Parts: sequence; structure tokens; C-alpha cells
Amino acid sequence: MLKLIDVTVKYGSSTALHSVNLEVNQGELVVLLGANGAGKSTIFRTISGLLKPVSGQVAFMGQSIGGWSPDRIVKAGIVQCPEGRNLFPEMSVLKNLTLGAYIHRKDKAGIARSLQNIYELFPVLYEKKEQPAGSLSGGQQQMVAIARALMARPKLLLLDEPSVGLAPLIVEQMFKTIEKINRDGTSVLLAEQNAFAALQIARRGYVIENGHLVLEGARETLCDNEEVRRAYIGA
Amino acid sequence: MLRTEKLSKYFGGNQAVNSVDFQINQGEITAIIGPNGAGKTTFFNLISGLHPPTSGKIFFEGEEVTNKRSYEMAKMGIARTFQTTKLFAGATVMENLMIGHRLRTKSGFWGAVIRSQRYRNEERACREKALQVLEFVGASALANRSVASISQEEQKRVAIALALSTDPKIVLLDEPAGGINADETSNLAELITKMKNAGLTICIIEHKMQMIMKLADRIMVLNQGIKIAEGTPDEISRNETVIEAYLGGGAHAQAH
Amino acid sequence: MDLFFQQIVNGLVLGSIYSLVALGITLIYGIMHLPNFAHGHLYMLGAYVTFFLITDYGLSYWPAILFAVAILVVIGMLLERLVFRPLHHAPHINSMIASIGVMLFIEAIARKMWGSDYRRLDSPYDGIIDLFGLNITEQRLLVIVSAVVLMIGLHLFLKRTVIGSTIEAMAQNREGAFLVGINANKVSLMTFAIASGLAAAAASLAAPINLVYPSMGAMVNLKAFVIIVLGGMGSIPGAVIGGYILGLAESISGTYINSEYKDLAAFVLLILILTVRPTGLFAKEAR
Amino acid sequence: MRFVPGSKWVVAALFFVALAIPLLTDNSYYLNMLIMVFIWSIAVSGMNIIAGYAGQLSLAHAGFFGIGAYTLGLLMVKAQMSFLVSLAVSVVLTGMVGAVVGMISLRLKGHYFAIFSLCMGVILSLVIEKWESLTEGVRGLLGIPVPKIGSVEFSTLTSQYYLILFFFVLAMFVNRQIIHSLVGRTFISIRNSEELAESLGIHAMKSKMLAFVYSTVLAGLAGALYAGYLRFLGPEIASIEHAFEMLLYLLVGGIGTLWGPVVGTALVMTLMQWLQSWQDYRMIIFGPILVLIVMFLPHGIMGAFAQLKKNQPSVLPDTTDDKNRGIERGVNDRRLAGGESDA
Amino acid sequence: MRRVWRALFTLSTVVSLLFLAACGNSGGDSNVVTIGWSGPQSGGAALYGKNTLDGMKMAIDDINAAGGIKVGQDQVKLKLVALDDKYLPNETATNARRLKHENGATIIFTPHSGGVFAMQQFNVQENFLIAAYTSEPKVTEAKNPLLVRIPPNYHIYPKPFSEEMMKRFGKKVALVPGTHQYAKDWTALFKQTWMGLGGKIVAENPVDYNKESDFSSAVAKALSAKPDVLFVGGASQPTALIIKDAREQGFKGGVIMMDQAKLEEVEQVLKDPRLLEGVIGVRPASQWPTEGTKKVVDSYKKKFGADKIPTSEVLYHYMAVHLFAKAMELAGTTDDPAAIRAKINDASKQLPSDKIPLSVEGLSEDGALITQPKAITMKDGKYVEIQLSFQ
Repeated sequence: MLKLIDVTVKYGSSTALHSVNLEVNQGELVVLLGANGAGKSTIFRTISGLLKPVSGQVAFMGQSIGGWSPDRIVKAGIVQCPEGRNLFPEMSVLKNLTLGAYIHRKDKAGIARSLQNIYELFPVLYEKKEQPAGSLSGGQQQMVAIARALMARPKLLLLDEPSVGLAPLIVEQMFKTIEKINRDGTSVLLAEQNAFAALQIARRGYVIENGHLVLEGARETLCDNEEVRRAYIGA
Repeated sequence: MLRTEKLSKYFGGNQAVNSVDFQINQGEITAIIGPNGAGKTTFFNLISGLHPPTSGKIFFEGEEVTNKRSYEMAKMGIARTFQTTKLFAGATVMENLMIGHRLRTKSGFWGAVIRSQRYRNEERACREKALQVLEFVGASALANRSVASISQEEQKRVAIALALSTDPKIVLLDEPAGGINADETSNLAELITKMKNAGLTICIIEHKMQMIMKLADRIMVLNQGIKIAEGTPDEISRNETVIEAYLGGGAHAQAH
Repeated sequence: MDLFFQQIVNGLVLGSIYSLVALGITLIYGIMHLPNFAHGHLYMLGAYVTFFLITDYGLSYWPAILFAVAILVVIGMLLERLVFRPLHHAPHINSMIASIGVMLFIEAIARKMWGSDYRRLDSPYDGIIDLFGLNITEQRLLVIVSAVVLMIGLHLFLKRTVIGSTIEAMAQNREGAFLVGINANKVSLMTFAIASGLAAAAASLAAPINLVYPSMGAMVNLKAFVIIVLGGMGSIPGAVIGGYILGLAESISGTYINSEYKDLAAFVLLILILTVRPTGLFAKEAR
Repeated sequence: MRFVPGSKWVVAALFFVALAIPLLTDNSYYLNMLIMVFIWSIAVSGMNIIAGYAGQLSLAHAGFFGIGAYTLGLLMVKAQMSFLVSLAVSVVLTGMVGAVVGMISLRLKGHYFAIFSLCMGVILSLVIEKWESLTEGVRGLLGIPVPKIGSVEFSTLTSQYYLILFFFVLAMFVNRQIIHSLVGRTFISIRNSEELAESLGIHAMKSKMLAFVYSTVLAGLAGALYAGYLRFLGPEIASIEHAFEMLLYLLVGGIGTLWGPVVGTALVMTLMQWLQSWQDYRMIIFGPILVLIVMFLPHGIMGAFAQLKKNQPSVLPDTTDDKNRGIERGVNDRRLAGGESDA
Repeated sequence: MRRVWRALFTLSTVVSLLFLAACGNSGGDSNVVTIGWSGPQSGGAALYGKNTLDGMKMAIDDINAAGGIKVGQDQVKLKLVALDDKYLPNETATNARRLKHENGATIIFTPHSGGVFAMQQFNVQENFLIAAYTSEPKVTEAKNPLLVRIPPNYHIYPKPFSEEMMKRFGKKVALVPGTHQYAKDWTALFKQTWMGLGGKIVAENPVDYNKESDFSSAVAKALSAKPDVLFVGGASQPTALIIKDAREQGFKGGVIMMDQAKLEEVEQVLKDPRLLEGVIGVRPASQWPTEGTKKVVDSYKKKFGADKIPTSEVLYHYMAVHLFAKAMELAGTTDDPAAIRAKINDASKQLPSDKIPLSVEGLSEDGALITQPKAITMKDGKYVEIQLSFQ
């Protein structure tokens, strides 16, 4: 479904991604593990068209999307829920969600249905729908961000560290929700440093370090890998 | 040497740092760890004077410095690096480093115009300081390179050199090993040890656990702006709360 | 007391015009972070276009306004496309200078094409209304009412329609806007269109109570900048309220202090407010 | 020296050419143009210090030019003070006003500072225009005597030329000394990152104040020389159009370069003179040229030279850094900013 | 990198092309004498500048069409070189030097006092004649030997204006003049005269006629003092608007108009002559009762449109060019400014009144042309002439 072939990205003269090869198949939930600054967000930003690769290919559903503008990529079906959330802080939750469905803006009935689904998934958002998004707590904002991404009815959802800054209990909930979203048919690429929590719901994963993909494999392979354990727990 | 008392910082309604009591001891390497968004960098920003705390107190060498601005803190001997390597882009490494020692110089406008004796002495002192710290961090060869043209790891070294050129007592390092590879990380760890051996007090934020576990004398763990644990690396790695917070609830069983 | 109320009305007329122009500048600033110094000259163009549509093409007042707005919308979009979009990734100071270039160009073109003469656009609403003992011309009332209608319209557009809210979305979080599939170029094009249209509307409303001449936009432009700094750059309510504050401050200070110093009053007011609130009255809190 | 056309030998050669010019021509039009270029170069180089080096775009400098000019004029006309004393006082007074304005305005950042300073400029020019009892208002200040130093009277164009050349060379010398010194580097460090500079113990406000006051002093000096040369003053000299013009000279020449202000002033002024032949079309041609210049030579002429020489992006300030105000910038701006955290 | 080179190349090409083109213009012809002009062609005063230029252009075209002037044995044609100075004195100084040294102009016109003051610093040294179109008295106080002041002195108006208005409407006047220098000087003199005649000033509210977006609040303030007479002064169109605003706000008294505003232009804006009842002002130059005036007004209308009326700037400049041309003929030289100026007085007496508008009676000692304007007022729907006394 999504394929990155030898993608290299630079910031000025420093290379942020070195020939990255990555693949997400239809219906999969793939996790991208890596420490801070390893290059996870750079991959995501590249897929979403916010950064242009200097070389390599990004393909989605058989089409090369490298060099497409971000809005065109969203229309193609790749929607990102970024790490910084990037909500519209002064707009109400509802407005944020409505804008999430921007590409379907003519489909009023579809939007209403999506909203219904979202409220089932995150009941708290229904209660807070008239509040400005910026006034919500961190966890709720994270929910708005994911919900907003879902409103676009993505084929592939990119989730960049949804657990950042959330209390453990909420993290657990969040992961369950992500699992459910995936079960409902959306392919998910999840970036996490919370390795083991993420590996519980993902079937496959990649490990990135300093802009290189250093490891790739199924859940079991990664869980058992000494490198991964060492990198994340330090023991 | 540096101590905080119930230090808190709120951004709007969010508590970034919540009532943290913390101490950095002379000559030690103290590490601050915690998941992303735990408030580590905010904490650094508070103790380096970049942001004023909402409440609480900061003491440095026994003196209260709570509302001092960052340039005052720097003059007192607190130097820091930033998470994203901040250097003065476009200038050469040497030009960057000379600014680092500016706070120890006195000559101003007129001195510079007439190139007074004192000014020339001070400029020489800045240059010598720059060379000295470059040598210390093992980057002498970079002196005349433009900052934009050197590698990530070299930039990290230069950033540390820049902090050192202020003649600090404490150096606060914010993720010095972010974005560099394993070999480079171990070189960096050596450098940090070297700094400690040279008599500097160091406080470090880092995600690379192996490195921290080896380097640190003491570790504080922050989560959600709250200090959840403090102790030696051994104590920390056995601490249930830490594992819980760091690895996520469900991961607990798997981690063991 | 009559004088006081008379001056309030005059202040509202002035404030309405200022607000409409300032709204355009603040919208563009919110989206592109560009202080568009050429905006006052778009206002001037709007007045000329209306004038010629009425005198040379025999249109009546309202159709002329509509056409003038349409023409200015096109001009605004051309400017965005030809000048400001290519400069979007350059340092901001460059697009600022470019806007000065555009400003010089528009004024020179206007002078070349239409000469420097003062022109007078007659209002079709020349009657005088006696409102609680105040003499107000219909045109003045029309300026106030139309401005309020336009502002409400803009408000509804921005808040109630999905297309309109893309403008606010871009201003509040640019990257977030990209990630929900909003096309940045389309939004900035639309913003320029709206801003130029507002300027044209303001100009065609104001033209009958003043004169039409090539440098008519310069002072309005400067005042509009005072207003958006006053209200907080990029803030829409700030532009509206700031506009009325300035309009009223000018007419009141002109009456009770000295009319010669009232321009000074506007700027001093600004300094005072910024000394107390460095980011203006309605600026968003820095995150 | 890092800047190609500013290399020592070129500068020395140009200096001797400048000295020799009055011997080579008696065309007073050329001399007058050169004098104007010198005067405005001084003022623009002042703007360059605060905008190009310290990174704070000030549009108030036409106002300070006006203060310098009027102080000299008023002291010589109304207090019958000598030229040198008046010159000194006007420079000092401009600096003092600059200090007060700086204290209020330098707390603001980015576009706020730019537009605030624009309003300050408007206020200064309005004060000059409206304070009739002092400045004679719109009528203008008449009868400024011929500048005299000791027994030397600067009544001829040639003598004025040398007088102003002297101050021009002096100002450029001081600029050079400052720019290539710890003080200048301090300014640059603030332009690049106020946060980093402060964490290195640099009192940013103090340095910005120094840069601002010095830059207003240069503007004041230029104004005072202008008054002594033209010997008539109208309030227009402090107008906001002049501030825009100065910014234009600066940007065309190359902001943040030592010689940019001089090159830009000379080039644009000459260009404007040439365009006189087009009369009404002058601004119709000039406006688009300006837009093209910022599109294709965004770093100005000296910036482009520096780029050719160094084969890499030159030191270019973005004086209006939104990050200071917590606003996310556009997609590619991040790439330009060169690096970002991948959190 | 290539982009930068290309840009530098393009820029230098453009600049050198401009240079070549500019050089092409200069190049003297011995049988052509250049008249210089430096004034505003852009900015707020551009219209004023254009009017002065139009007058000069018409005069020069007429003279050249008639074969030029006869200087000594040669038949010489006139050429006008106009440079924009944006109303800025320093630009005037630059332009004057350029006109003198690049174009060989001996006579340089400028329509603003700042420019005149700037040129006075060096015009004797550099040997050219200033044709100053300004009423500023200080221009002539300096006794510059190479200067001719063209427009009439306004000192003669305030007294008869005041007397007439006091008689008809009353002694209370409210002032709403412009903030430009000419308006200020005029107002100062008017105030002195009005009070000297026992009148009272009930309000003084100057506004910037060129920049103001809405005059209504200034007018409202002035009217709130319940004046019998309103004093206004500035360019015609804004002046007309002020009168209109005042009438709309219910003012029925008299209006004294400074001579800068032209009654015929005010009329065009107001449309309804009833609004002009009680207005007093200077008789339009275009209504000067000479054959010459009528002729020039007609040819102006032919050139610019039937509804256009030449302003006094146009007519005075038309007249001035003829005057200087005549003086050159009499002096027998086109490049000796002192000799030309010495013949101005004679020339003014020899100008044919059937061809030249206005009538000039000579040159005063301090270098100002002597003309005799007249005043009119609207009374019961008709213009009535007011006698001006010359002391």
C-alpha cells in the first residue's frame, strides 16, 4: 500500500534520512520505533509531503506521490496525526473535527456519520464539542487530533507518538483505540518510543536510529531482540 | 550546588513542571530522564533562567537565583546546550566560539573602535579560549569551517565547546546524543566523563539509557512534570514506578 | 452635547472605513505573515474603478460597487500569484519590500492613466436625515450600515462555512491545515481576494464623502497599520474594534484637543497601548 | 576580509578615486550626487547596524535623520552655535532620543517591532511638522549658515564634498571596526538567536540598545551633515517615505554586509536619476525592478557577491522570526531554518 | 549559483541600457534653449506640479509654432526639460544642478518654496535664474539677484474680504484652513485683519486638506461655535467638500475662500450654485478680462476637454514662459541670467495682452512680478465684483 524506496531527506546540508526502505500493507498496523531525534517524524513528514526527499521514491497504492503537495496526499488517503497535534487551538472541538473532514466537505451525511463514529470512540469529545480545542487537557487534545485525522476517512493513518505526555492509564486506552481503528479497516503506521506498548498491538515493526532503519521484523523478533531491549530500557 | 525548591511552571492551564525538589551536587553527573513531554526541557529552561518559574525557588551556591535571567545565570557559571543544536548559522566555528567567551570580557563600543590594548587582550583571550575548548572537545580541526558545513556529531561537540567557553561551573546538556549514532555516542560519553574529570558539574537530559546508566552518578525521573523517582542508576533501573511510567502500563509484564 | 454625538457619528464613519481596510491587512498578515504596504493602494484602485464605472460606463452606484469589488478581487489574486506567492519562502523582509514596490507601481500607474486630478464621485444618496437633532447625510449612514453588514458577512463566512474556516485554520496552525488537506495556495489566493474586495468596498463607500485621487490610500494605509498593531496582528476582532477605536479617537481628539494634532493622537495612542500590552489588545497568547 | 568588493585594495583604490574626483570634474551635478550618496549611505549603514546585524528592522530612521538635521539647523540658526559644536550636540541628542525610543520599542519582536518603529517614525516626523514654534513647521527652517571649522569655510561644493567625505570615511571606518569585533559578533549572535545569546551570558536588551543607539547616531550624523550641506530644512526629510527608501537601498545593496548600504544607495540613487528621463514612467519601471530584485537577488548585491565567493548561503538574517512568537511557519521554511528536532 | 549570476547579469544589462538611453537625451543644439523645471510629478502634490507644467508646455508649443524667439541674429526654439523632485528640496537641488550642467538650462522653474530656498544657496555661484512660483514672502526677502517671483502677493485680499463678509453676515468667524504653509500664512494675516476690524474668532480648526479622509468632524466642531462666517483655504476640491459639509450640517452664513481655491473648480464639485451663496473669493484667473486670457483658456479646453478650466498655475506659467522668452529677446542672450533678469521689467510691459493671459505691470524691486487680481462674491445667485484697494 505504502512503499518508501531508498528515501533520503536532508535538512540543509545534514542528512536526516539515509536511504530508508519501508512498507505498509493493506490493513496492517506497523510500528516505527526509535528514540528522540532518530528520524521518525522526518519519515512521517516526508510521507505527508511536508518535506521533499532529495532522492528515492514514495509510492502509495501504486502511484508515486513524492513531490505531491500535502493536500493532494491527504486526498489520496494518507492522513497524519502529528506529534505536536497541530490542532486549531481557538476553534471548538467540533470545528476541528469538521475541518478534519475538509476533503469530504460536500458529503454532509458522511460527515454526520463520521462524527457519530468519533463520538462513540471518544465519548468525552461529545461532551466537550463546543469548547476551544486549546483549552482541553493533553490527553483530550490527543484524542481530538486522532479524531480529526479519522474524520478524513483515511486509507492509511500515520500516528506520530500518540502517547506523548499522557498518563499511563490513558496511554493504555489510547492504544486500545488505535487497535480498534485498525480492526475497523484503516491501515496504521505508528511511531512510538513506547516500544513494548506499541509492539503489543502491532504485528510488524521497524527500528530507526540516526536516520537509518536498523531493524525490521515481526512483533516477536523485535520483542526478543536484545538491541531493542537495551535501547529502551538500558538494562 | 544547585538546588530547587517546589519548582513549578504552568503554561496556560498545563502544568509542565510541578513542584519539583531537586539538587545537583558539585562534581557529579546528574541525569534527568523521563518520557517525552515529561517536562525535562522545561525544567532546564527554568534552572537556566530562560523562563521564569510560576512558583518555587532556585538556589545556586547557596544564593537564591529564582528570578535571574539567563544571561545572569550564565555569568554566574551556569552554561547550557539546547536540544536542537543551536549554533550561529553562517558563521565559522571559531566565530561562534569567540562569542561564547564574550561574557568574560569588558571592553565595549569604544574599545572595539580604537582597538584599545584591553580590547586586543580580550579578543586574544577569546580566541585562545576558543582554541582551548575546541581542543578539549577534540574538534581543533574544525576551527575555520563554517558551521553549516559540519556534521551533526561535530555540531554537538561545538555546541558543548560553546557552553564550555563561557567558563561555567555547571553545564546543562539537553540531549547531547540525540540524532547521532552508537559510536559517536560513546565518544560523546567519553567527552562528558572528561568534563567531569576536569572538575565540571554536569546535568544531562538524555534518552539513550545505556549511556546514562554508565555515566550518571544520580538520576531524577520526571513524568507529567512530577518527580517520580530519584537515585543511583541501579536504584532507578529497579524502580517499579519508573518502569511503569517509562514503558507504558501493559509493557510491564513483557519487560521482565 | 449635540456636537459630541455628531462627532461620535463621524467617528463611526471613519472607523468603518478604517476597519474594512485593516481587516484586509490583518487577514493577509494572518495567513502569509506579510505586512502588505500596498493595501492602501488597492483601496485607491477600488475608488477609481468605481468612479469610472459610474462616470464612463454609466453604471449606477450599487452595480458599480459590485463590479469594482470583482475587479479588485482579480487584481488581488494576480498580485498574490505573481508577486507574493513566489516570495513566500524568502525572508519576510523581502516580501515587505516587494509590497513597497507594488505600492509605487500602482500609484504610478494610476497617475499615468488617470492623472493626478481630484475626482468627485457624487452620491446617489445625498439626502440629509435628521436623527435626534443630528444632521447626517444618507451616504454616511450608508457607510456605517454597509460596513457593519460586510463585517457580519465576513464573520459568518469565516465561522459558519467550511471554506471560510480554512482561513482561520491556516492562521491558527498552518501545518495542521495542510494535514487536513487544505490547499495552502488556494487559501492565500482566497485571502488576497477577500482582502482586496473589502478594500474596494470600503473605497466605493467612502468615495462619495471624499475625493478620489492617486495618493488617497497612503494615509488610510498607515492608519490601518496602526490599527492592526493596536488590535494584535492577525486578529480579526482586533482589526474591527481597533478601527472604531481609532476613528472615534480621531474625531473626539480633533474636537476637544486640536484637529491639527489628531493624527499624532492616533500614533501616541498606539505607543501608549503597546507600552502596556506589547502584543496589542487582542493578540493570541504566545504558546 | 571576507567581502569581495570590500577587499582592502579595492577599498583603498576607491578611496583615492573619491579623493581625486573634484580634481577631475567640475560638474557640480556629479559632485552633488556623490555628496547625497555619502550622506544617505551613512544613514543607511546605521539602519544596517540595527536591522542587518542586530536583526531588528527599524523603520524609524528617517525620523532620527530628521532629528539630527533639525538639531543642527536650529542650533546654528537660533542659538548661533558653531558648526562643530552643533554637529556634536545633534549627534548626541539623536542618540539620546534613540535611547528613549529603543527602551520602549526593543521589547517588541519581529513585525511588531518593525511596525511600531514605523509608527515612531511617523510620530517623529509629525512632531517636527507640528512643533511650529521651534521648527517653523511646514514652512521649513531657513538660513542655516555656511559650516565653518575654525577659519575654514565650507562654502564651495568641493569643500563640502571633502567635509562630507571625511565623515563618510569616518563612519565606515567605525562601522568596520565594530562589525569585525566582539561587539559586532555580539549583535550577530542576537540576530541569529536571542535565546542562545542570552544563555551565553549576553544581555540581549543591552546589546540591542547599543546597536539601536549607535544606529540612530549614524542617522543623526547623516541628518546633521545634510542640514549643513543643503542649509534649508523641511519636515519632509523625516517622512516615512524616506524610511522606505533607506530600507530599499539597504536591501538592494545587501543587508547585513558592511558595504551593502553604500553599494545600494549609490546604485538606487543613480538608477532613480537615470529613470528621470522616463518621467511619468519612472515609478512604473522602478516598482517592478524592485520586486524583481527581491525575487532574484534576495540577499542584495553584496550578499550575492559573498555567495559567489563562498559558494554557500551567505549570512542572511530573517529579521522577523516568527518562532519568537510561537507561530508555526510554513512547510519549507523549516528546511531553510536548517534542522529541527525529530521528537 | 547560476541563478545569482543570471540575476546580476540581467541587472547590469538593465542598468547599462538605462544609462545609454539616458545619455541619448542630452546633446545640445545651438539653436535650442532649454528651460528647466523641477517640481512634483508624484506624490500628493503631483496635480499641482502637472498644472504648472501644462502652462509651460502650452506656452513653449505656441512660441515654437510661431518660429521661436529671435535672439540677436538667431531664430531660437525653446525646449522644456522637467524633472520630478517629489516636492523635496534636496531633490530640487540635485535636479537644478542636473538641469544646469547636463541640460544647459539657464532658467529653472520651481513651484515650491522649499525648492527655491534650496536653489538659492548656489544659484548665483552656478549662474542660473530661478523662476519661483511661490507666494512665500521670505523668498524675496533674501534679495537673491537671480530670482523672479511669479505669483501675486496675497496681502491685498483679507481686508476687503473681511469687510464685505462682516457687513453681510456678522462678526463671528470660524476657521477651517489647511495645515500647509501657504494656508498658515494666509490664516495668520487674515486673523489679524479680521480682529483689527473688530471681528471675533469663535473657532479655529485647521485640517490637512490633502490627507484627511473625512472633513465632516472638523466642520462640525467649527460650526458648533455658531459662526456667521466660515474661513476655508486649500486646494479647490477639498475646499468645496468642506463648504458642502458645512451646508449639509445646516450652515447658512458666509464663506471666505483663500485664493488657492478656484471658484470655478469649487463650482464643479458643488454642482448646485445655491450652496455658493455668500462665498467670497478671488476671481478665477480664467475670467481675467483680456483677449489673451480668453484665447489661452480656449486652447486649453481644446487640449484637455471642454469641461476643463485652466487654473491660475497654468495661466501664470503660460505667461511667465512668454515673459522670459521676451526678456531673452530683449537681452539678446539665452545664457546670461543676469542680463535676462535685467530685461524682465521691460519685457513685462511689452507682452501683447491679446495673446498673453493676465496682465503684468512690471517687476518689483525685490524681484516679484506685479499683477492686479480681483475678488468676487456670490450675492443673490449672481457673482458680484468686489473692489480691491492697492496701497
